[in-house]
Amino acid sequence: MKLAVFKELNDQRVSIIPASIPKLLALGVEVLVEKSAGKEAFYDDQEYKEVGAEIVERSFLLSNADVAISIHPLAEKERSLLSSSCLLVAEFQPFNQTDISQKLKETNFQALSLDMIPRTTLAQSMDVLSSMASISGYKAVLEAARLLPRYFPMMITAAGSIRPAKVLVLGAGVAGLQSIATARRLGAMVEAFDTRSAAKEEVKSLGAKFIEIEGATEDTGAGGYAVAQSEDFLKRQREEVQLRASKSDIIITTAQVRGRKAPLLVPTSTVEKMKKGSVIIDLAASTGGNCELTKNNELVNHNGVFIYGDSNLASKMPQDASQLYSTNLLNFIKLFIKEGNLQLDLENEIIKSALITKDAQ
Amino acid sequence: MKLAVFKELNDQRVSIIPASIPKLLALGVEVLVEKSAGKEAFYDDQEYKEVGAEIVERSFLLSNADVAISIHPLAEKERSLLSSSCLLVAEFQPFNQTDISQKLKETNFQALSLDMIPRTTLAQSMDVLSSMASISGYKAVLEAARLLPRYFPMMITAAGSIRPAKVLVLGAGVAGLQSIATARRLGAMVEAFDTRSAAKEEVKSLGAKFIEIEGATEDTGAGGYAVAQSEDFLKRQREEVQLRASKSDIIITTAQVRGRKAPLLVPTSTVEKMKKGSVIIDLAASTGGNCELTKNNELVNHNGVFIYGDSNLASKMPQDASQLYSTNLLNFIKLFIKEGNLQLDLENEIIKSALITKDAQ
Amino acid sequence: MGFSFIINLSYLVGAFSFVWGLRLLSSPDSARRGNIFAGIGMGVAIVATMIMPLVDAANNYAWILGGMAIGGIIGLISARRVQMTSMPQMVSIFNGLGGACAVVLAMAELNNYYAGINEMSLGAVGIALFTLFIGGIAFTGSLLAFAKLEGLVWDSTVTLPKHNIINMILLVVTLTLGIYLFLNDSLTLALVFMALSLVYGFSFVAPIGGADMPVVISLLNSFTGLSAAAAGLIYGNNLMLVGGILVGASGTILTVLMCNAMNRSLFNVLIGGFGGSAAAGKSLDGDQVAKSVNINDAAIQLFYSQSVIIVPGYGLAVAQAQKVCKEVDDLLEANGVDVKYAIHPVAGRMPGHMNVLLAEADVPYPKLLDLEEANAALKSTDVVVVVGANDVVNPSAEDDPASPIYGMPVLKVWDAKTIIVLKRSMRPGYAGIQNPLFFHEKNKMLFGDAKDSLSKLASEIKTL
Amino acid sequence: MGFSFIINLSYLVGAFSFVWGLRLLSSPDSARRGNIFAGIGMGVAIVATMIMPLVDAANNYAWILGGMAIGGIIGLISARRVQMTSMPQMVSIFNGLGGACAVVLAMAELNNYYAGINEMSLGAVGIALFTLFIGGIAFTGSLLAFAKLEGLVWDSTVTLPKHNIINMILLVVTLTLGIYLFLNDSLTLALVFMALSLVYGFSFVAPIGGADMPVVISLLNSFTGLSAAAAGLIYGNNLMLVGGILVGASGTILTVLMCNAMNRSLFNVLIGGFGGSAAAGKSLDGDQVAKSVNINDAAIQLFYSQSVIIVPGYGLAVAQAQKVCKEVDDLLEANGVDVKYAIHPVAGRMPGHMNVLLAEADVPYPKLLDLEEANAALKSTDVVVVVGANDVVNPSAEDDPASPIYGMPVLKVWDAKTIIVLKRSMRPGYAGIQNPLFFHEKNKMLFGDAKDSLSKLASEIKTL
Amino acid sequence: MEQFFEFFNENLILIYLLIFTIVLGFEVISKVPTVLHTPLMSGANAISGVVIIGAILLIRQATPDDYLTLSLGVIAIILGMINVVGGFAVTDRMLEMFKKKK
Amino acid sequence: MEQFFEFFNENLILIYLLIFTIVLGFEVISKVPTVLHTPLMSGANAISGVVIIGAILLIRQATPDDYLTLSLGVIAIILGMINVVGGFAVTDRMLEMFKKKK
Ligand SMILES: NC(=O)c1ccc[n+]([C@@H]2O[C@H](COP(=O)([O-])OP(=O)(O)OC[C@H]3O[C@@H](n4cnc5c(N)ncnc54)[C@H](OP(=O)(O)O)[C@@H]3O)[C@@H](O)[C@H]2O)c1
Ligand SMILES: NC(=O)c1ccc[n+]([C@@H]2O[C@H](COP(=O)([O-])OP(=O)(O)OC[C@H]3O[C@@H](n4cnc5c(N)ncnc54)[C@H](OP(=O)(O)O)[C@@H]3O)[C@@H](O)[C@H]2O)c1
Ligand SMILES: NC(=O)c1ccc[n+]([C@@H]2O[C@H](COP(=O)([O-])OP(=O)(O)OC[C@H]3O[C@@H](n4cnc5c(N)ncnc54)[C@H](O)[C@@H]3O)[C@@H](O)[C@H]2O)c1
Ligand SMILES: NC(=O)c1ccc[n+]([C@@H]2O[C@H](COP(=O)([O-])OP(=O)(O)OC[C@H]3O[C@@H](n4cnc5c(N)ncnc54)[C@H](O)[C@@H]3O)[C@@H](O)[C@H]2O)c1
Repeated sequence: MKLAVFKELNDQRVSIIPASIPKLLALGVEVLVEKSAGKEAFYDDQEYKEVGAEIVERSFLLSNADVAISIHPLAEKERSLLSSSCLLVAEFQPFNQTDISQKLKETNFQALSLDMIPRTTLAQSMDVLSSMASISGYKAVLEAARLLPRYFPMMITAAGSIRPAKVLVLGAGVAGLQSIATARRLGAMVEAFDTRSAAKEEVKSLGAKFIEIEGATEDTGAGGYAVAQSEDFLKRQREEVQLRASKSDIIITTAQVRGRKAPLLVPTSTVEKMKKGSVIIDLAASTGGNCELTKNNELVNHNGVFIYGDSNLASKMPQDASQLYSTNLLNFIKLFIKEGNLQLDLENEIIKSALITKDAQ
Repeated sequence: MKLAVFKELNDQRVSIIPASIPKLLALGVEVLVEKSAGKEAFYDDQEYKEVGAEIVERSFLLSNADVAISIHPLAEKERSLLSSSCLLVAEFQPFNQTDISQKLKETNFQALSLDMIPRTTLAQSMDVLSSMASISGYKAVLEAARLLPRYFPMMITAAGSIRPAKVLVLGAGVAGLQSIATARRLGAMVEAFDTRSAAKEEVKSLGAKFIEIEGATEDTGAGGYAVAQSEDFLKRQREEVQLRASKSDIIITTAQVRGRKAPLLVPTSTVEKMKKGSVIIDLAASTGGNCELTKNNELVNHNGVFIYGDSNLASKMPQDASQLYSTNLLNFIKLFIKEGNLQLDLENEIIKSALITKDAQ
Repeated sequence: MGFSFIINLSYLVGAFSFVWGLRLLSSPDSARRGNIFAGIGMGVAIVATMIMPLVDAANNYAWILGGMAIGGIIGLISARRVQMTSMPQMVSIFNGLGGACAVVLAMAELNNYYAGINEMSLGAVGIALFTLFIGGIAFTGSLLAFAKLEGLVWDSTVTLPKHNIINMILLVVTLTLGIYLFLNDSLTLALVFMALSLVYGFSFVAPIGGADMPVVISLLNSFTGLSAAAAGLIYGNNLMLVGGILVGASGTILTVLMCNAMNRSLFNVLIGGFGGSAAAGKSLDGDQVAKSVNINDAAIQLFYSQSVIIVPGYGLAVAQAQKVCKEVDDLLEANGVDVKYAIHPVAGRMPGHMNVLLAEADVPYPKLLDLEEANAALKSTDVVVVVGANDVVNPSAEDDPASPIYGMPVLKVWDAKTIIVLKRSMRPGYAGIQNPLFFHEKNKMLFGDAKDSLSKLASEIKTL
Repeated sequence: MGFSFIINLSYLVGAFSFVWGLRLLSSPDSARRGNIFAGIGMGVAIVATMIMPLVDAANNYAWILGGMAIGGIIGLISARRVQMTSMPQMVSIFNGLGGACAVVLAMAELNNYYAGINEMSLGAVGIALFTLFIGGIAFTGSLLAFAKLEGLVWDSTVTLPKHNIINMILLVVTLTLGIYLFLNDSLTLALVFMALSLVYGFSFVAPIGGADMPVVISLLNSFTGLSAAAAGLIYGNNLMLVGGILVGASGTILTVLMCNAMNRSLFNVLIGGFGGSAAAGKSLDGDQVAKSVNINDAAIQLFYSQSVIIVPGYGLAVAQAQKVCKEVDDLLEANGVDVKYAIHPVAGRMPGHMNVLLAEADVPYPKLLDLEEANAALKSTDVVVVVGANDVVNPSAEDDPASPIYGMPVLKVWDAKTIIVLKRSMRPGYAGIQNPLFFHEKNKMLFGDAKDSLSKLASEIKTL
Repeated sequence: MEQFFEFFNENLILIYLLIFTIVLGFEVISKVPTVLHTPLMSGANAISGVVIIGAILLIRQATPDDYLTLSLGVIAIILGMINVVGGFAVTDRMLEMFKKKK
Repeated sequence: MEQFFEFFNENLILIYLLIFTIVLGFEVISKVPTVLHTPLMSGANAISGVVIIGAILLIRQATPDDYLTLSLGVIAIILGMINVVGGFAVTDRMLEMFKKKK
């Protein structure tokens, strides 16, 4: 059986790094890796070869893959070149690309969507969303620190005193928490907000301040994910955010609701209340952004306030990001490849969730 | 008397910020500020006006200034437009621009060079080198963290363990020390080296490891500055650095020797021993760089190792940098402007050092 | 003159050795010396008693030496054989025998007096009766305490309804009889009085909860001391008097201290009833019981171990206990204990959560073990301290295919010699599942907020 | 019978109150109660002595009451008037008077004996001579200790060459005379013996350094106790005996403890000589002297103040003492002390150096005062603790135009009520200039590595 | 009452001694760390075995044919000896744990 | 020697008492925090003023015309009283510092 690792076209990461290859080979498969797949993540073709992978051209991959692995799904055109028995593994984002599973089923593909792996304790070692969100959170702070024309930490110096930067984190999921931790490390004062009630304790467990806003809706059946909030609540939240924003130097927003547009938390009016030189990093950019002015993958300067939207910051730290991704994938692959054969156990909770081309659906 | 604040041409900072204007006016001078001088540092003309400064065109400034204040010296061409009684205040860097004082004296200018203010306790509140070096050191780490395709802190996660980044700081002056502090904050393991014996204690006082290399030359008469080292010592140092570099993810070099080319600490051979994706930030770039491959203000990628040389990183954090600069300048100006008049007290240790157009010289 | 000087001096030495021995016993460094010291003093005193000149004494050395040999051997063997965990029981039974000894003595003296063999002043009779009473309580009370600790009796079966009132009545009856006996001679009644005292001792301990037994033993110990002192008065023996009083006083204060350490009052303990439940733990499936450990036992276990592994979890973060945790670590390291941290990859609520915390507390990186390193190291670890972790140390992941986390690699803390889990309750963690670890035989729970527990541990360790 | 019971009981109460009072005195919370307790016991005992039935006694109550009134008033007034800082002197002189009292008593008894008024057994004579000797040493020794502490004498002027040898000879002569007197009666020689004892007391204290005086006073105090006990033997008075012995024992152990706290041995202190220099400080310009403070005084000053400002400097960084510093801060805050940090802009070796350190120790930002805030706050601050800072608290910057840092704004720590400077030596800081602050009257130096000193302070504060 | 006063006055020093012993008993124990509670209890228990001295005296003073007294005495001796020997031995075992490392 | 033995045997309980008092003196002080050293010294000093009892007894037993003894006695009383009253008063002042806040 041939496992095909594709080079990402618009991403510096690679889905499988050389260190994982021997463990894949041990599963009884062959591993084909596209030429310079890992180059931008600082993994040379040479390294892949040394551990037993075969380096091939993309066309060869397409015509020979039994399992096609990538981070971003292959384009429809390329997909058509694959044998239809090929198993596709990628982040298909069926919640945002609502027609994807339909399309895949039409062409008889079986596809495992990495972003559909449940957020349970057991699945955590395969949970690419967590590892990538963690990097995004970390990177978001670094990006903010780079853009901010000011210091993060407090400094009492002979040339005057610098007060510590204030950071406001909206949405304290994995990315938000990592942002909190990183910003605190750099010496900033951090406040955070989230609608999930568990988030309060989590925020405090990192030593940051939690902003209380009464009346959030919660659905414990949502598998840990947040649900959409009432318009009234969102309004009150925006008011509270505006108040805090005017005192903040940095806002990092990560609020997302599965299958919906990201909630609007920072409208233009709020941005205009902020100090010149302030920075907003919007990690929810790809689903519309938490800030009204966010443009995905663009740096916007609105009256001296920088707004940077990027949902894929992890790709800016490709070496570690690929390493984590690769480990997650390896753990996942072990679930359905056994002794060189594909064994999609539909009883398995994780497979069941990730398989977006089940008949039932 | 008219104090003229020029807009910097290749720098985002501004030498005087609005907050300092009232205190200058209190000295009995008029303050003329060039149009949009503070724009890039997030200080609007409007703010200057509100506190009593006059916003004027550059040409007006040139023809009316009694004291011309800038960070980088005015070009020779512009200088010729000034009245020769005008006092020039800027960083003239007479140690690097060895002919500058001669030239100035020829045209009968009096000039105070900010970088010649002695590094004494008393003068520290005017010491722009310190405040700017501090920012550079901080920024260097952020820059490195941005370029590094890896995490700084250690992370034990479900997708594998990430070991902490190793940072090597060469030259533990003000910038080096701030780099150490910032890198440690972000969770890196830091080692540092310097030739001054006092540096050992200083490095340890920040909780980092000091690398011992025997036989450094020191001159206590050098006013705290380091002196050039023997070729033998530099060789041993390079060997030691090479050893450490191969294990480091980041090297930050700040080693400078006054009036000389920066010592070469990281030759190409060392860079080639480093891991792919590693980063070198060279703050000594403007005096030739501590790394052989450094190109000033350029990002060089040598076999997957990034080398970024920038001696003026402070300008990348223009708001705080300008604030500190402005306070330093204000403290300095108070020394020689009293009740609206210029009083260059040549007995004063600080003035004496800064005045690079004394007859004696 | 000279010989009786030597005897007197020996007694003085004995008395001093008791005082000094107790003094040394109250500090961990010198405790062992103190015990030996007091033991030697006792030996000197016994020898002196054997050889001291007595007018008209038949001596009967054979009887004495025979008895001593038998008692000595029994004492030594049982002390050697007893399991470390059964020490309190052993102390209890020894103490009971001491009380019994006093009872026998008093009874013998009274018998001789009633039989007209000896003369006794009224005071001496009163004192003998007191000895009988208090020694009797110490005797049977200690035996019952022993039985309770050995698990030979259930708390409930030895408690009568309205037990406290019955006790009260029994006490009044016994004391009244005692007063009567003080004024009237009667061997039969004296025997009844003895019997009543013995019954009262039994009945006194009956309602007190099993977990409170150490306190009771300490109290009974001070009773034995008092009975020895009273016997000393009968025999006009200074050493018995001083030694007995000393034990009586220190036993009393020790009892109070032990109650304080449990945050209870002595009264509260003696009235009993709810005492039994204090350390009974909460049950899983209605029958399993989690054992809990108190701070000082935990401290001593940590302090005297060779290697400790700390397993931090989300609870450490919630309690913000990272710095106190490091303090405990430092204290242990200062005593030569090897302390490491086992970081489970999913501990906490975000990747690297534990790393962030421990970095904040300045725990050096080399002290952190990842899952594999930790599982290797755990096998040779003396004590594992699980600080607010739960899912990541759940053995179901290993051995319960029905568990939702079956198959997840976890930290095998049960490979270590002992486990101490710090958490506030028996509530589950993130995954919402029960954790059989808490009922593991090697495990003890230290309930309470982690920061609180750790700082108490730290101050306790400092006293060692 | 009943009346003498009451007297005996009063004495018993007195003795018990002494023991219990001393016990209470050894814990800060109860110390004051302990003192009052002992005082009441003393009162009871004095009253009992006044009214106890004495056969054939003339009583002479007028004399007694007169003397008591005079002594009481003098004692009370001087105790009221004395400055807080002169307490040790006062204790010393009181102690000397107690010794003198014993001397007078012994002399009176001996005189009566030699004059044939009283009878005395040989033992009693010996005891009287012992009282004379030891009371005499306590008397003159305490007076000299007082004079030294008051600065009335210089150490050097009261030391003869080879002083220790002279002392030895004096001691031998005095003791020989004492033995002679024990065997032969002679009032004249007894007076000479007394005189020699007085001289010896003086000479004994002479070579001991001024800073060691507290230890010496404690030792002399136990001498007074012994002399009181000896007098008790003469009068067959249990209370004097017990009280005296108690003071003798506790005074001795206290002396040893005080030596330990100074890291010296008692022998070392008594041999003197170099003792004087231990805390004498180093001089500037050859005549100024920096006072040093010991850990416990510093701890008590901090603990019982309302507001404390900590001034960190480069030394804090070098010692890596930031966490211990925070610990001291926490301990003080827990006791209601308001603790702030004054950050001088150039403290340390890089801009923001102190901020980095304090952030590492998790000191919240609002606790940090910058130069201006700090200088405003210092005026109403009880204690400033300067931790390894030097140049930034140098008053020359304010008032010495010749100083190279003249004109630099500094932290005006001298505006606070008291200053404690923690550093290792008198060495200058970065600027290389002397710091007159160290010789400021409000300032005391706490020498040693900052981390070390702070952790000692922390443990000391915990005992309070 | 008179009897009591007499007893008191006559045994004054003994009473001092008893009171001081009680205080000493309190004092010695009052600052003991909780970890030592059990060993201390055990040690004190061993000391309370001092009652064996009474048993020795009882036998020594008994007439050799007073078998009742002798048997009672021997029982007392056995009981007391178990208390003494066992008590000290068991305390020692407990305290072995406290051996300082290295 | 015989004399000594006799004294010892006769005053046995007194000797117990003295030794226990000494131990008690040690024990009570041995765990005192250093901050209390000076007040404790001062308190102990006040107690040592118990010698005044001797002075009272001296005067009470003197014949009213024995002016030498009486004067000596009065001096002793004055000295002792200063020690007692001053001692307790000064200790109390020192200990005022220890008043707990709030
Ligand atoms: N690492 C990640 O990225 C991540 C993200 C999301 C979820 N998770 C999940 O979180 C779990 C992590 O496991 P874990 O063992 O660290 O935590 P856990 O299983 O959630 O258990 C934490 C325990 O800490 C105790 N606790 C809470 N506050 C405490 C306090 N103040 N003092 C003492 N104890 C306290 C709680 O018990 P009491 O209430 O009885 O005190 C709780 O049982 C895993 O299930 C993992 O899948 C991880
Ligand atoms: N902030 C900056 O950017 C910067 C940069 C360069 C220079 N400086 C200069 O550095 C000085 C800073 O003033 P400062 O008051 O912070 O420091 P300082 O004047 O240099 O004094 C530090 C003091 O700390 C003491 N010390 C050193 N190690 C110690 C230890 N382990 N424990 C206790 N004490 C210790 C030293 O005395 P002992 O040796 O007696 O212990 C020393 O006197 C100024 O003169 C400033 O101009 C500042
Ligand atoms: N079991 C595991 O091991 C594991 C691992 C990782 C994450 N998780 C859980 O998965 C869940 C989702 O985490 P994620 O980081 O992917 O979340 P996400 O990216 O879907 O959303 C980010 C955060 O935004 C918040 N949010 C949504 N609407 C908001 C609003 N209007 N205002 C403010 N905040 C809002 C969400 O609550 C969430 O915390 C969390 O509960 C997390 O604990 C579990
Ligand atoms: N008095 C004050 O308040 C004050 C303020 C700021 C700085 N200073 C002092 O000024 C001096 C210069 O500081 P700076 O930051 O401007 O220095 P710099 O920028 O001139 O040099 C940077 C560092 O490089 C080091 N260096 C030189 N050659 C080297 C080599 N071959 N290898 C390794 N390191 C080498 C130097 O020792 C120095 O520490 C320091 O002594 C500093 O303490 C004093």
